[in-house]
Amino acid sequence: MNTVVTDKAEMVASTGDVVVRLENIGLSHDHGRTFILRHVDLEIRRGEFVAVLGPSGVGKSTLLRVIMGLIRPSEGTVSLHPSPTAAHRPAAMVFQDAKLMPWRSVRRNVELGLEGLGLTRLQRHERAMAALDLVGLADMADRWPRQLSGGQRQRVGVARALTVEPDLLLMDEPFGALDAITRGALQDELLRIHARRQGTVLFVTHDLDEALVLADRIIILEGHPAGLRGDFAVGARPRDNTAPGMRAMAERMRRLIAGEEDPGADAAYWQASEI
Amino acid sequence: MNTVVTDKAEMVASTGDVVVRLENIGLSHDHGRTFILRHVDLEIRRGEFVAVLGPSGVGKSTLLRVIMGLIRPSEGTVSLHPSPTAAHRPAAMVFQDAKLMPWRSVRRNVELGLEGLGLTRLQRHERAMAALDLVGLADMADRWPRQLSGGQRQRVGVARALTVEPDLLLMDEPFGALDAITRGALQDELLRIHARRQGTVLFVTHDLDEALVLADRIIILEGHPAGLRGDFAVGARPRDNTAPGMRAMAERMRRLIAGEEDPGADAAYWQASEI
Amino acid sequence: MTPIRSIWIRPLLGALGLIVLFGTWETSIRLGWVPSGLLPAPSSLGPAWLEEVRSGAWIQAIRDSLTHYMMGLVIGSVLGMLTGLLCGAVPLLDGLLSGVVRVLRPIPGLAWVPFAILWFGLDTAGATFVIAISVFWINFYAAYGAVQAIDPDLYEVAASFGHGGFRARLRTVIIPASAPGVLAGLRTGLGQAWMSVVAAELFGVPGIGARMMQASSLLATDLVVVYMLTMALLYALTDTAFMLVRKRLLGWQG
Amino acid sequence: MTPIRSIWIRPLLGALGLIVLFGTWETSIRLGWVPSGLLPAPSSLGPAWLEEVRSGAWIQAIRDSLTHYMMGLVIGSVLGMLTGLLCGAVPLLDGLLSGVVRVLRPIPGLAWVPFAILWFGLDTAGATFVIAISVFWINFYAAYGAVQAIDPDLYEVAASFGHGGFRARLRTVIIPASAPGVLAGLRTGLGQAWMSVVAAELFGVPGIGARMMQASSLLATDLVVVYMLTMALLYALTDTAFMLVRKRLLGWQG
Amino acid sequence: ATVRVGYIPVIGSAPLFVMQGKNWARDAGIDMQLVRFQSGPQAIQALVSGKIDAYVAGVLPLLQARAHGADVKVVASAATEELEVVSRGALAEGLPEQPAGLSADEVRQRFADFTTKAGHKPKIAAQPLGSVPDTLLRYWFKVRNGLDPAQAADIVGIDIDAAQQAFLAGAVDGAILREPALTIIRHRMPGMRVLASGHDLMPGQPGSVLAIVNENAPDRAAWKTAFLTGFVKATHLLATDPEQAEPYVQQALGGGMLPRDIIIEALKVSAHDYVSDPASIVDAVSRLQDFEVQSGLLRKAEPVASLFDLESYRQIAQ
Ligand SMILES: Nc1ncnc2c1ncn2[C@@H]1O[C@H](COP(=O)(O)OP(=O)(O)OP(=O)(O)O)[C@@H](O)[C@H]1O
Ligand SMILES: Nc1ncnc2c1ncn2[C@@H]1O[C@H](COP(=O)(O)OP(=O)(O)OP(=O)(O)O)[C@@H](O)[C@H]1O
Ligand SMILES: O=C([O-])O
Ligand SMILES: [Mg+2]
Ligand SMILES: [Mg+2]
Repeated sequence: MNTVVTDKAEMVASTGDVVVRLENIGLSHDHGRTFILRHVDLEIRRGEFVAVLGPSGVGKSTLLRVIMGLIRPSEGTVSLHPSPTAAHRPAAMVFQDAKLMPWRSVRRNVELGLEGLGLTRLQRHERAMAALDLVGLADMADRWPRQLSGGQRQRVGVARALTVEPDLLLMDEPFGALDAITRGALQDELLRIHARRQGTVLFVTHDLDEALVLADRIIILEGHPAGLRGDFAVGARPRDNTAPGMRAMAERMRRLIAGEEDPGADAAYWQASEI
Repeated sequence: MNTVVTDKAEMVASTGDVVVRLENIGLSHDHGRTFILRHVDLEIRRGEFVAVLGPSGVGKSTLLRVIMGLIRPSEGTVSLHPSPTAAHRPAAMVFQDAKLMPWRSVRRNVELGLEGLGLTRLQRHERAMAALDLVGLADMADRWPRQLSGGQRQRVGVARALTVEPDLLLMDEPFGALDAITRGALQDELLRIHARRQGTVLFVTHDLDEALVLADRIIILEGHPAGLRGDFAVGARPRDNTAPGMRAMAERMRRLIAGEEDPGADAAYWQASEI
Repeated sequence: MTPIRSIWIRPLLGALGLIVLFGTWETSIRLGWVPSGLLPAPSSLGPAWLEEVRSGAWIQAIRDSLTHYMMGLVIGSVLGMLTGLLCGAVPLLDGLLSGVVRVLRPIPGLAWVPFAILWFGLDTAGATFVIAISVFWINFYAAYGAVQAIDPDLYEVAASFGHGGFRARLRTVIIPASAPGVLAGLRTGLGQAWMSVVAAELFGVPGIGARMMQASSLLATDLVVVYMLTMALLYALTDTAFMLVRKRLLGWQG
Repeated sequence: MTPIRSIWIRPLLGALGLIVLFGTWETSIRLGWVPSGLLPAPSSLGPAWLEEVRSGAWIQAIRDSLTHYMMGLVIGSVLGMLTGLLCGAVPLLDGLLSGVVRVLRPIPGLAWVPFAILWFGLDTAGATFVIAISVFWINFYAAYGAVQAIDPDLYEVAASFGHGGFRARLRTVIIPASAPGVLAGLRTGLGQAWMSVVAAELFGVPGIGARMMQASSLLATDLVVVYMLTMALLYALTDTAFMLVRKRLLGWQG
Repeated sequence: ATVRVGYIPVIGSAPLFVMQGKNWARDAGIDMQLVRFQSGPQAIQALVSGKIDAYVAGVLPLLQARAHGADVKVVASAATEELEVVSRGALAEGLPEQPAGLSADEVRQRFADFTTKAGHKPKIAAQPLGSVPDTLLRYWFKVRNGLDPAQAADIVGIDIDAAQQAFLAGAVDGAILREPALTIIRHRMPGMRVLASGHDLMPGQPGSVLAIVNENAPDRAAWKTAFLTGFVKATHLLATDPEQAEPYVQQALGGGMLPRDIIIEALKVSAHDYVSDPASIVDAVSRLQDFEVQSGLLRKAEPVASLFDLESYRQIAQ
């Protein structure tokens, strides 16, 4: 059953160290009667920008929470090897519904991850404000979370994760509630930061185009219980999402997400293999 | 200052009765010191499918809540004239973050709007299940909201609104957390229902493409305080979003949302006027 | 917040804690660390209890106390809950009663004892009155607070689906959303009412409190403790029964 | 839930409610609907109060009661809050104490009076003990419940940002998230402590309760009511002071 | 020396107030701290745990304290024949205004009639079990009138203040009370009638006493004699010159709520009851101890003499 459609023809960052390794992960909420995730094996290497795609309710958020260590898998092992550096967190997460602490102002929400890093109050303040500036909310720093719009809350969640400069950044539909322009600007920022810091990003999205713009590698979750159904390397930048190769790959992904049979790859571009 | 870029060249449903009329609406959270919305005038006619676009935090959700009568505007008047029919609600709303009642099962959340319509328990049950089926969640009818994924909760919110068959349907980024396929299916359903019932829909989205697929008319909110900056009629179906006319219109909208000057319309397709 | 998974560990730990408590207590009396007049040894409680049961006094005291308890509890809880819900939900009523509540609420149930004696006499009615009063305010505030704390978004949802009127809002939002708070108040009242039972019975109404006072005036500390534990037991029974009901009502909290 | 906007309407309504209450009360006594022995007329309260103030007894009673009140309150609240937070946050401790709590919690503060007399004598220490015990449990349960009710998602957020350890979780999640509940408990305790003050003082420890009992032994109902209202006043003062502090701490709730 | 004295709010404790008011205690180098209890039995709870050094209240609770191993000795009597049984309403019906000693038959008849008419037993307020009022009331029923106390009446053991309130408020049909409650009631309730005077209850009825805890402990020597001397002197003043004592008694008992003439009247009524010599009550205490043993309140009768220190009084009386 563990057919994973893979395409490693143009695998980009596969030479780095392994940052995340999942082995035979299974997750159940009811003591093993039904499983959300099952038999998930995954290796992510330093510097990779991986997008996670899959239908609604398949288990994408669950997968991220397992990697972050927030829920213990019912089966299998998770190993994380982020590189330690001063004044940053090894890993950080952007939650699907922001999850701000209602008793902290916007700025102090962003400062959350900076506390305990040995920074002075002023340094924390400056880094938080810089991150808020990045997401366009510097002038809302003193508001309470309840005074923000949905998209604004989501951006605060992004700023909170970016400001700790994590080696491993997990993002759960971080731009889902943003208009195209704000989203485009944040996508650009994210790519810029990733290029500069060479960190590792795992990015859940429901938007195939977004995945194709951002990611070096796209993995697809599908099924009940969900497993890895596809693992694609996306070509080097600059990319043309309208190029026929890209469109064909996108079409294959769409079908995998929909739970249809893989149509097979145009041999010139990729190969599907069983693992 | 109230420059609204309008294009009524191909206005479709402008002959119907007025269902929503906003006159000079202003809204402030701090007793008039700053305004979120100001000088908003808007008329929506029966049968129109209107999309609302605008940058994050501009006031789209606020506008919907004003129309639904959930917050009283600080200035101006709102008048609603939905047509009354038996066993349905005149108006219903899909909230940006679902807002399910945590103490009701998924099915009973959907039944919320059906209560008080004089239906039997069985009828309510059947209509709720039909709506859940529509959004692909029939098998989750007995779960509690906390047991759903983000996208599943959002779909329950959609089912809850659809099942009351409102004359005026207000939707606040209803498909924001859904993958392309689920979203596509729901968009098709929505259009089918709209075509059949000829109700009125006001649909907030941050996705220009989605607006172009669904709406007959697109309005754009922008600025601080936000006002109506654009009001476009979209061509009749079938549409080709890649046609140069459509692309040009989309580009004008994008610029309006970004707060840039309107580049002016290609005279063959539209005209901009001051009102 | 890893909950202790096994359903066995918690009861075992609880028993261990109790054993430590009673063990230290017994030891410190046996070794004379605590003068025996100040505290009865746990081992003396059993015989004292048996004798009390044999004489019939134990059962009689329980029966008497339960009567006041139940009556005071029901009257106070129902009235308190209703008033609290209404004040929470109807700003006009809330405004009108705000002054009266401010004046009456802080007067502790016990302070009503002189009037309880005056108005109802030294019997069940007087005890019921004192108990009902203190239970009333607990339920009033729990219900009031729960209604005030309801997420305003829920009213928006209800209004959007045709439940904007007062009664509809009551049914679809106020009652279910305030249920956890209201039930927490009820539960507090279950405990508080025992306090008032003792208070009311100190003034001669027969029951556990009166019996306890009798024992203490004869320096029978073992009997005092027997009745303290009797109250703990009765409370545990009512509380357990209550929690079963609560679990059914609030299953959605998971 | 339209709040009454004008900042004037509510106080006015409140005053109106009070006027109606006192008016009906005075009228029913004047017209003889209520036998005057059962209830003093509101108009007789002023003179009774003045006389009591002149004799110095009023101030003295307040001073005595406030001493017990403050000491019992502080000791009981601090201990209760800490124990509650710790039990809520540390499953092992929770398990160990669960049995002990089940046994001790239901024993009402008043039932400890015999031991309070035995262990501390009928003076400030005994009164403080009785007050502290009942305040303890209120704060314990409020803190415990507040910690248990914390949205587990918040622990996930904290853990994701490097605050997974116990102390970090305490600082970034447990304390701020439980603050509303803990403060609600403190506030309940503020009221409950007055109840216990009366209880302790009914046994003769000097203070408002003792004075009230003296008055009631002479059927001086006007003085009894004066002291009831005195308690209401003192409570209102402490409560208002508390709410000011609370508002600063919980500004984010808006 | 600091002396903590437990007392109950009745006229029998008045010597303490005089000692304090006249500064006799202070002048003798005694820092006297008065602790008020609402009945004798409450005071012995503090007594057994050493929270008080001296005790002025009914003598009988000391039997309980002694049975629980407390070392306590009665050094002086304060008042005798202080308790009376009073009635109101139906229970008082037809009685003359002036107390006329009722025969045992009359008492039995009265209680039986009440129960038949009202459908329940009369309710009589006393203090808790083991107190002087409770024991004397039962003694009166049983020994004087041949009635089973539990059958004849519903006896409620409550605080002194509460008993007075309950009687005034009509929450009970009768009560066994001491001064100043009796005078207060006489003034406020013309309908109240005496069922049994102090003498009727038991001639030479023992009441409040002064007792010292751990009398022979070394630190007691510093104040015992001086204290006793002051106490006896105060008792004498109360018996001979009530007017002079009134302000101190008013301060302590009335809390300023009682008119001066009520206090003076109460003191005058009690004047002949003030008897200091502890020897005068030994026999009566012995009889009541036997009664308590019979009723099951005490496990066994111990020699009463060992509860008394008659010598100290004898020395200062000389
Ligand atoms: N209670 C409040 N007090 C002050 N400002 C508020 C409050 N609620 C919302 N706002 C502000 O009102 C503005 C409009 O909010 P609204 O939720 O309508 O935005 P939106 O257009 O729906 O945004 P999004 O696309 O991000 O959902 C935002 O800038 C927000 O910060
Ligand atoms: N507490 C729970 N008990 C039972 N099932 C749960 C629970 N929480 C989540 N689930 C189920 O687990 C599955 C995966 O949920 P998850 O949130 O990971 O989905 P997702 O892929 O992130 O979906 P979405 O795109 O809608 O956010 C869903 O079907 C959901 O219903
Ligand atoms: O004086 C007594 O109350 O015994
Ligand atoms: Mg998700
Ligand atoms: Mg919005």
